[in-house]
Amino acid sequence: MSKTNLKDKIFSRSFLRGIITIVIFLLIWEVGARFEGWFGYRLPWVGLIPPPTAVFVTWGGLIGDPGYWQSWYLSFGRVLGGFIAAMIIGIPFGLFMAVNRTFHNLSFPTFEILRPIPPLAWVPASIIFWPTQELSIAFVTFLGAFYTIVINVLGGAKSINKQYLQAAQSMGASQWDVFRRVVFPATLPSIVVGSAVGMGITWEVVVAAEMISGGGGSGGAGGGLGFFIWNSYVGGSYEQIIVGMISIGIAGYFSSEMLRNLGGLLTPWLKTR
Amino acid sequence: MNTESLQASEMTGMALTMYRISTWIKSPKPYLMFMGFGLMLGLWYFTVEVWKLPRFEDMPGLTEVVTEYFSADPMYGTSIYTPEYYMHIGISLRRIAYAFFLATALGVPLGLFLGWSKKFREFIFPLFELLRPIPVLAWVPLAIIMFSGSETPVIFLTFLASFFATTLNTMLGVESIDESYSRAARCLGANGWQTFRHVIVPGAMPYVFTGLQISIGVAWFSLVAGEMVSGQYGLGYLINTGYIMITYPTIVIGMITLGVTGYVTSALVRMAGDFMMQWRVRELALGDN
Amino acid sequence: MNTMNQEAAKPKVELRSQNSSEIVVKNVSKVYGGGPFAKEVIKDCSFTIESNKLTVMIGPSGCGKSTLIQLIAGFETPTSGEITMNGSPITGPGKDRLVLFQESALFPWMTTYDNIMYGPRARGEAGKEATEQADFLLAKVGLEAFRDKYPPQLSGGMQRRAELARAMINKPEIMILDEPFRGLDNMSKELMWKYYASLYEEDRNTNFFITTDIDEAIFLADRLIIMTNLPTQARHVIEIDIPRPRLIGDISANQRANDIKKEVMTLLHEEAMKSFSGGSKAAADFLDAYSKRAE
Amino acid sequence: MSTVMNTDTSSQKSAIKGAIRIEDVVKVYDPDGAAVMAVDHCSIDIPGGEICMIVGPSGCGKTTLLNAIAGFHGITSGEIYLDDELLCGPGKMQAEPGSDRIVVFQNGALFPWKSNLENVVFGPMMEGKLSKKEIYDKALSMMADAGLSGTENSFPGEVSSGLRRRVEIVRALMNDPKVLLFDEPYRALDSLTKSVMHEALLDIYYKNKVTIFFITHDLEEAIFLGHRLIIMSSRPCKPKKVVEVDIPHPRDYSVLTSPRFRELMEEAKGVVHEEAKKAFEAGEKEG
Repeated sequence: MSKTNLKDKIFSRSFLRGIITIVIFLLIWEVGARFEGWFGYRLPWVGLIPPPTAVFVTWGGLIGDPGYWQSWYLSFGRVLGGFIAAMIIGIPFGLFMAVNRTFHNLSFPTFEILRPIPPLAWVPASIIFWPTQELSIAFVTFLGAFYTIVINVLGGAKSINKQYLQAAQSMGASQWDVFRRVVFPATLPSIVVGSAVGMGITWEVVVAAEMISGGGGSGGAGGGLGFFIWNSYVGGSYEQIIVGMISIGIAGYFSSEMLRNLGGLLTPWLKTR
Repeated sequence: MNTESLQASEMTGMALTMYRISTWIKSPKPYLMFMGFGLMLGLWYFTVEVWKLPRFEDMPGLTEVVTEYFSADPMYGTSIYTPEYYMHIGISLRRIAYAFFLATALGVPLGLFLGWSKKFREFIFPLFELLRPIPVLAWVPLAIIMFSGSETPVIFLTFLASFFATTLNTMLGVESIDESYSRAARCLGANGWQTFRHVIVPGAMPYVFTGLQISIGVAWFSLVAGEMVSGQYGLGYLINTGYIMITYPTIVIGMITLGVTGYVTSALVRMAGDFMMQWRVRELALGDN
Repeated sequence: MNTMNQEAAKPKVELRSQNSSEIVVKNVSKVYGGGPFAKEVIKDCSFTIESNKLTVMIGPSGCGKSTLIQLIAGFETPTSGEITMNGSPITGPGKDRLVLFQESALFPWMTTYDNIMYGPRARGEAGKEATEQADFLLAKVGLEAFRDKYPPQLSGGMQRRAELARAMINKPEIMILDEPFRGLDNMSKELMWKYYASLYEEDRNTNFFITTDIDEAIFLADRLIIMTNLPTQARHVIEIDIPRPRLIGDISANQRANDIKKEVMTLLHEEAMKSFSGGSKAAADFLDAYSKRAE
Repeated sequence: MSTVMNTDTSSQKSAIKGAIRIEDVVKVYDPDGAAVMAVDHCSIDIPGGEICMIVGPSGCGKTTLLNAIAGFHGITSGEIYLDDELLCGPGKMQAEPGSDRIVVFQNGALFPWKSNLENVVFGPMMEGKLSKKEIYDKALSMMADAGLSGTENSFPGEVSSGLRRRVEIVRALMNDPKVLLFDEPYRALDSLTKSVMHEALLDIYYKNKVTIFFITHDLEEAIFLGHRLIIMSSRPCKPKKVVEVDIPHPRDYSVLTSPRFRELMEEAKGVVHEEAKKAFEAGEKEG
């Protein structure tokens, strides 16, 4: 973007409008939280939580604390572990179901029966099954992303324009070549969408899994942003709860955006519209 | 020209379904489907109860769960005969109903306005996008602090998950309505409000219902977590106590029930959608004419 | 046999396939579904696509022409009857019969050049000769400037020319085109008519062209096959003996062309009247169109 | 059924409404900073009740001109008048969409969620000038008139594209507009159905005497329908040649093979092809 309209973008009317609402939101939060101190009457809901300024101060304090960054690192590790496993298993599974009719009729009904079970319902079973807590959280994270990736890949591969396949076959392409240079690239955009959404879900799951298993009385190393939030709650430091929430929000947003950009690189032809 | 759809379009509803069932039976699909189920259950049965593989042996076995689930006086107190089982289901469904309808009542209008008026979107959407990435479950401690009792936090969490999904999908729906519809309405003399009522709302309906399907799924997702962490009753709680009290078959019973109720509720949403949008149902049945 | 005019500079690239091939469709029927819901799309249809001729098939929209292409290209098999090419029955798709579909089937994720090279690469024949032919064809269809562009960056007419090049590199014995110019605006359509006709006249490969547009049919065809409405049959064959190369202007001026046009219209109209009871929406639309015109 | 000329003299005497005057209009788009001129000092004078055909290569800015008249977006400079009343010009760069200028869109804009009849009554119901009963009676008679009786209660998605097109024209006429703006309405139809749509349009035109501003790239369609042809240059569009079509109305299909028709085709074709070639070479994407 050329220099001039970058500047316009920043100070453009729409951008400013967004800022105004956010500032008003923070003001309401600040006044609402401090209301009891200033006027003695505690407002419902907002009165019970710490004001943004206190949250920022606590956050400042935490920046130096390695424990805080350690929970980032642990959560990221679990998310990536579960997510990459979901990609490695989910994408071929989805593609093979789309390409091979019998495999689809064999496995898709079973997949559809298991899908409505929310991933977090697997936490207790996963804790029993897997030896370490790390593995049990990673398994649940894997499940969270797996369903989304498979559905998107299957949908994408199924909706390929039939004539691409017919054109390729009639030019003497082998099954493998049709898969490698027609089916796979045509499904790539849906893989990117599926993984971006899947990534979002892994963050949802990891937080809960860390909370439930960490806070669920099983003790153990715990760790991770989910545990950090739960621990702050148990420890009574409410400012840290909100710091934890914002941190996970940033981490989730950042990883999904990174995936979308990576996706953009893999599918240059989409940008030429 | 897809001859399959040409053929489908010329048959009445009933004959069409009969025809589809007859071809389904003749095709290998049902047999492969049951083979798939058999494979899954077989694996579960063999790994846990017959081969007793490491890690698998402490899991509840297939026969153990089935006998528990269908026995008149179950060892661990939960089976299709015990009233607590239905109480848990009832409470979970009630929470889902509250949260889902509240999220729809607030989310759909907000989504419609966000999609319809550019000014409104410029003000509100950035804040919405700031809060959306925060995982719903990260709100658990805050929900417990903000809301007294154990019922409201769980409903709040389920509501939040649904609300974000519904609003976003409705907004995207309004934006993908073909611009020529609202232009045609303006040409025909409709003012802004009339165009909103006669073009934007009906035009966005298909997208709203896709959004609602996602939102009911996400609602179950957060309800379970909420119930596990802070609920007194409900299926999530049932599963969690199953773990804490080492009554493992109850965990699996809880999971199966969640699967079924989740499937049924999203099917209900789909049916409501078809009912509300007759024009779409009849158009799709006719294939791509 | 016209002598191909050699461009001295360009390497002589043998585009014309060695033998001239012919397709015979004999009493072919195609039925979809079964029992009470059986739908007969093609009934006892026989015609020949003569070698080294541009055979055009015309029929009302929705009359099963595309199904015939699926059968000839080998993507589907006839319920009864037989389709043979140079005597041997057609069993499946092959590079000897390449199809240009109504919507462009260029791979959007490949550049124009990679699209053209797809055939040779898929068959493992991507040697020096293939790349040379690809460059020659790129120049021939006038798309050198768009060599590394993606299909969405090309206009409708250009995408069609790129697809022609992608098919021609495989030296098909028979080119099959299913209403390829339908989506183009009229200007590009007429330009593509002239372009395609000159391409055909250069190597006189066997071509099989499907359309609903009568002017397009008369301008392009050596032989015109008129099809009935559902279930489809070859109703009548007209030899278009207008000398080549033809000019678009003289299609309306040339008396012979006008007579053919009237004859084709009356035949297509008769077909529509007969099958209106069939009730298919496409037929109803078609007949509605005709009944207004006939009076 | 030869179309009988509507000799209702009363509509002749009343001031012929729907005269459009486009004076020196320029439209410059500004997608992310690169100013792209779509319309370049275009001036067209269309008398009321005339069928004016705008012919030009795809992507040359014809639709931009139509959108400016309809009021969907503004113009950069120049003026547009409707019956000497300023639609848009200095001070008011964008016209107000209104039921005096109704657009028939390229891909059709019947509301799929309303039945054909509900679509047709939509305009008057919104304006609320007539009573509900009057509106429905008028709608039913106009639909019967256009050969659409029997399709009132089906949804647009259930009828053929040719039929949908006619319902949309009837919907437009329900508001008694001064001008009908057509944006290549018959582009997707196969050539046979298209020829009958032309006759149906003329049929409706003879009964309603409304000004028609019709965009197309199909020269045959333009000459068959139009009183006058304005041939536009490739982007940015500017009137390049005006062809008067002096074939008398009412016209039916035999006109297409008449010698006068072919002369007009030759006259217009040279210019049109020249512009199309320029657009074709410049890799102009579909309009």
